[in-house]
Amino acid sequence: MFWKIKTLKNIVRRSTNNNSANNNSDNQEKAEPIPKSINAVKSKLEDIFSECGDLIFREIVCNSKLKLLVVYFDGFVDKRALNQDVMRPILDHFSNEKPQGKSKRISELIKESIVNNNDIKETENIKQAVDNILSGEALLFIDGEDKALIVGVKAPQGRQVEEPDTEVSLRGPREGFVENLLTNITLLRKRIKNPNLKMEMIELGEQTKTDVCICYIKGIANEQIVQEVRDRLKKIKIDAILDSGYIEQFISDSRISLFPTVGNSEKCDKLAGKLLEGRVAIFCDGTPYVITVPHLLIETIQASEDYYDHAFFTTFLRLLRLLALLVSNLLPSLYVAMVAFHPKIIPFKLMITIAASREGIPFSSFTEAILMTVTFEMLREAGVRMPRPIGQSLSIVGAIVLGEAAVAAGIASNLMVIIISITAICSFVVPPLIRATMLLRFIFLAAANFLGFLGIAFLVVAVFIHLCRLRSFGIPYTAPFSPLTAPDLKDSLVTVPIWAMITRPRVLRPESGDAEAGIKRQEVQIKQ
Amino acid sequence: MINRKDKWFLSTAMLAVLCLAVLFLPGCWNNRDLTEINIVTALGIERSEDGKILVTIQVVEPAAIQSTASGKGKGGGAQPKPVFVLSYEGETVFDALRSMLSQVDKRLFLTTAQVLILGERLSKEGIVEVLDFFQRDHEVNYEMDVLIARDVTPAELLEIENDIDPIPAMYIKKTVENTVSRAKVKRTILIDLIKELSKSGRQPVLGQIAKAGKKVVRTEGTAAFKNGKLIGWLDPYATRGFLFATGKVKSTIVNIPADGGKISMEVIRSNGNVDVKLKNGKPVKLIVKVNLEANIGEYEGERKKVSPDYLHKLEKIFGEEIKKEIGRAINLAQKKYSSDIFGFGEQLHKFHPHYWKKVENNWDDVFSNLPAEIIVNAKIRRTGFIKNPIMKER
Amino acid sequence: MNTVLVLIIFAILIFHDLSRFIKQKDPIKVIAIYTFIMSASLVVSLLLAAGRRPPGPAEWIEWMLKMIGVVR
Amino acid sequence: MENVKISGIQLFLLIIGFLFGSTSILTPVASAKNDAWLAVIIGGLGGACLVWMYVAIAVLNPSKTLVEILRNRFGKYLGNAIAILYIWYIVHFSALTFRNFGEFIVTVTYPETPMVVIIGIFAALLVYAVNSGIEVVSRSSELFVPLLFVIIIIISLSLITTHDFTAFLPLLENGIKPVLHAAFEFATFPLGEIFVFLMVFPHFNKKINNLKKIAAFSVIIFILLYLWSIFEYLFVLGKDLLYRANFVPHIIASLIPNSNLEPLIDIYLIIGGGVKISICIYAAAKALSQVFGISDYRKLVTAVTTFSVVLSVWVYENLLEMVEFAQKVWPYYSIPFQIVIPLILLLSSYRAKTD
Repeated sequence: MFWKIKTLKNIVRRSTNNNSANNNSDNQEKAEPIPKSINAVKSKLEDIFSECGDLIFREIVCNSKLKLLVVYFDGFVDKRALNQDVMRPILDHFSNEKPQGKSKRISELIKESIVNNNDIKETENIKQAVDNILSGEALLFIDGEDKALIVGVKAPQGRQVEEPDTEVSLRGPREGFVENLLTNITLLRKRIKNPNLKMEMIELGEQTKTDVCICYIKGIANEQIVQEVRDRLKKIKIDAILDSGYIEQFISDSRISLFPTVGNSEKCDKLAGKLLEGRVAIFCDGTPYVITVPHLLIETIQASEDYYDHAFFTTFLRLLRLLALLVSNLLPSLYVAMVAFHPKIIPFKLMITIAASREGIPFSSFTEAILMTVTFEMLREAGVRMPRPIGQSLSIVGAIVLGEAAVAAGIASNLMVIIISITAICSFVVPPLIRATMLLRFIFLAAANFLGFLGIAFLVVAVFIHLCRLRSFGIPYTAPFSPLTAPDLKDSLVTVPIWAMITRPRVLRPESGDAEAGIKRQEVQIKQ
Repeated sequence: MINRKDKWFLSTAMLAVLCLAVLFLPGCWNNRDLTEINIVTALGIERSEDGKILVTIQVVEPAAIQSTASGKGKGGGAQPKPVFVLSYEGETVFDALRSMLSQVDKRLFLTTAQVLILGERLSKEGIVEVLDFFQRDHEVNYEMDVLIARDVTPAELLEIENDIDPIPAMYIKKTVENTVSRAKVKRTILIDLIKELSKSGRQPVLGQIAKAGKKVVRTEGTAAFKNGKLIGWLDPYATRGFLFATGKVKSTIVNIPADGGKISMEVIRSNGNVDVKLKNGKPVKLIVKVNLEANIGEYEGERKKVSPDYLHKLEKIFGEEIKKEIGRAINLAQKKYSSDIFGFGEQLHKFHPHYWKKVENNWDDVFSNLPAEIIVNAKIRRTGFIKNPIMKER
Repeated sequence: MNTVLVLIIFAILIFHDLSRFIKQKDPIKVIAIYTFIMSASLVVSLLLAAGRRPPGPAEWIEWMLKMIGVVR
Repeated sequence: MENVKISGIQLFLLIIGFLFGSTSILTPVASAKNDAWLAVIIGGLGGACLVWMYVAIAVLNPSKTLVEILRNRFGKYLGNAIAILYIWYIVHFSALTFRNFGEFIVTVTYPETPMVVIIGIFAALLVYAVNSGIEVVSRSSELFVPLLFVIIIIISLSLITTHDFTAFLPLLENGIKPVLHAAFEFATFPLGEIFVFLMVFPHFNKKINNLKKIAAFSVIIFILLYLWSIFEYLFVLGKDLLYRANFVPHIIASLIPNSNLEPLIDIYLIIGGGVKISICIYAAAKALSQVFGISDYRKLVTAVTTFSVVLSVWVYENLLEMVEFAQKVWPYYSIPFQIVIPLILLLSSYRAKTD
């Protein structure tokens, strides 16, 4: 991943250098006011957007006196809206009547009384005009005036709101975010109807000018965290923000850690929940993945459904997820440690089974485990990358390779196949940690091959020390377990019903300064 | 920024190198695959005539076990044998075990050993010395069963193969384990033996194993020790008496003569303890107290209606019968072997340490000459599905 | 062989730490104390690796306590 | 860096982990045979007095470390000299703990692995922990030490069927002398070693008076748990094996019926040992940096740990020397550090306070 980004960045950077001459001339022009003559405007724009075949200039002559120039990117604007709500009223108005008294300027006239569209603004300089053209508005230049009208007729872009593929839920809303920032914000506003839901817009990326939005609920979110988010975002200097993943890597606390200290989600209800707990969200235009910070370890085993379901099931499921997490990390290495170092621990009957199944296999159990795990990871990666229709045949091949053939050929033992399968199943249970688990599994295997259980134990301790070292935006990553925050244990491994979760997470407010301000989530019901 | 990125790169590279180094670290210490060990299931130790230690091992062949377990009768070819047995003579146990590697292919793995069979000659000369290895080694299972081979060498016993269980050691272990329902052999695991050997005022007792035919063994009766040396045998009934007295009976069948026939009583619960009665600071009596509950398991007597009074009468006879067995055991221990296998001395040691100090050295003589009082309190609780045997309707 | 291993490990440790000290411009006493402790360890471990074990602190202490007469 | 704080529960778990550090491998009171439990009670009372003394010193000198207190009371030069002796003592006993741990692992599961390798890897791990700061150490202990309780309870419950509840009789068979000796041993190892916490107490975040409660609570819990363990050892192993065995807790773990879980259970010994050694290394490095006026103790952690590892290999030639030393010499060697100097500190701080 790291190398990929780097090369991408280099490419972007190189293209920047090529265009730098152009850009510089751009920069000088931007501050300029709009020339009065539309011909001048047109030639200037043609200069800026040279070789941009998708830019449309349309000149309209209503009567001898009034000339208009409409500029927009083809396909970017909703042509029907442009024609019906903007062009037709203007044409109707000016072709039928003579211009009224000169007291009002034409642009004001058009803006205030002719055009049907609500989203209409004025601008006086070329820079703003160019920016708006680029972001998909239609620009209306009027001959003889040094102002241009920006008409918001952006065509709805991208997908419809649909259920996200990555976070499927049985219970609960199915709306997922889309690539469009405004749609996403709307989806969120629909859920939290509160003026305290703040959206701070900033622009990131020198080339891409991506809209990024910091979102939080004032009074619930910790001000310090919000400020920290602002500071960290401001420090980002990069050519392109193509996905929220770019931002994630820039703002995360530890750059070496395998564990995510920044969360992301595609689901509206999940995001709303996080915001209401006091977290800060970062929307990024062009991606359905919304970042949430701070992100703690416990969040990786929380799912949005947990809060919609009975607390007993939730508790059970959370414990199950924890178990799956442990198994997917440790099972192959524990097996290797047992077979290679501590046959003592294996029950006698099982030992005979294992020994029998391993008879005649040329590899050590460690090599066997590595081979099988790598094969499995390749299968998984292939499954993600390749075109969907081939998936069927891949899964068949995979099953044969991983299953019977390897055993029949005497390359892997039966038991190893079972172990790798269990590990694979478990690794899918906790999606946010799939990547960390994938690498850790190999490291654990190496440790097991080196020192058996002791090696594994050392590594487990090391991982936990690492986790204790980690912080996400100043919040200890392993909270609420360490440091122990008793009130927050209600929503950890063991959960209580939603009516008993009286307080918002306390860990998100580490300093006592504003401790009581946003803690209470609901009134305690004393009387029935 | 540059500095941080460099550090990032450096640490990643170091981690990668470290992982690779560990991955390819050849021949790690203590790393032996399961296919590189011989799984020992049983150990036999005997002293040869010239005073050396003869160690016999029984090793399983996992593949053969699997094929006998799953695909019996698959193909007519010669089935591989599930176990092999090997003996080796050495100066000490450890020496013999290590030297044995000149005859077997893989390292011997002892944790899986289920039984340790001690030979008769060895036991007579003392078992304390050979047990040292088993306490010291880190791979020995402290929970394996220890038995004494009677009239047969351990090697002969370990070579027995039959169809009951493909692994003879498991077969032996199971027969010993089911003493919980017959109480005719004492089950001793290694840790208990070690503890008993070091206790003052108690002599160890081990279960005995004998050959009962070409393909079967019999684990019945026990062997009594004195100061770490085999001193004699207890027959199955004396063994049961001993087990009753020490409270180790879980369940057993006791036959009592009644009404011109026999009644088999199924003991379902029993506890017993031993004590020494002191008078004026001197022991005057050994006391054995046993409480037990039983059901009528089988009635082969003259047909009779079973009434509560009759049960009470039976209880008495039943108690007498058990008293007889216990008396037999105590008599053997006192008169014949002069060895305090019941742990009367231990009781003295624990509760009257001052007196114990005085008699510690000649306790065996004191013990042999004390009268014993046996109190059995037997209760018969239930009669099974039916009350009376078949009687002609009148 | 052992000696070489000891030297390699110490070289890595000392190089890692000293480069850090120099980069952070630590006062000379840090380097002095560090060097003192590390060289003491190095000398002892080289002697140990070579198989010539100097009398250890346990012996000194026992000897001292015997001198005072606390331990028999 | 200096304003890191430790909460009450973290301190409690640190103390418990520290105390179980070596006692989960060795049994200091084993020499009293079947009166070991009595030795635990007597030694526990004595040790509790020692701990009370250290806590009282900490309360009288709030937010001062041992080195600062020593310098306050004895003047700059003498104070520093004594502090250096203390550093030696702390490094020495962290080396002993390393050695205990290494000997244990090599004896019970890895007879072919060189002990230095195991100690070295363990040391690297602890350097990582201590370099992350005392806060990370205490937070990790918050995750791991509760496992100690769980494992102790699991072991004792699974052995309930093999108990012989009269094994602690007869009382005082060999007179009171060996019991007192063992009790003294127990008071100085591990209870007296709590003085190391004088370097940690200043980080405690609550009011200084709570320190007393937490220290008392953790020492009482430890003594009760250890008493429980000792009774369990006696009931399961008997006095003879308790006396003869090198690593009693390991044998106990291997006796769990129908399973051989001891390699897994031994792992929990890392927890206690890890807490203990990391506290020692932290204390030594911190004290060293304070004596020489170095701002950041982290710069000296590698050096101190390396020395401690080398010392651990150097200090004994064989296992029996280790056991002998821990039983015979250690208690007397500890007297000046654990009793005499703290007593002087306590009295002089008290006088300074009342004046």
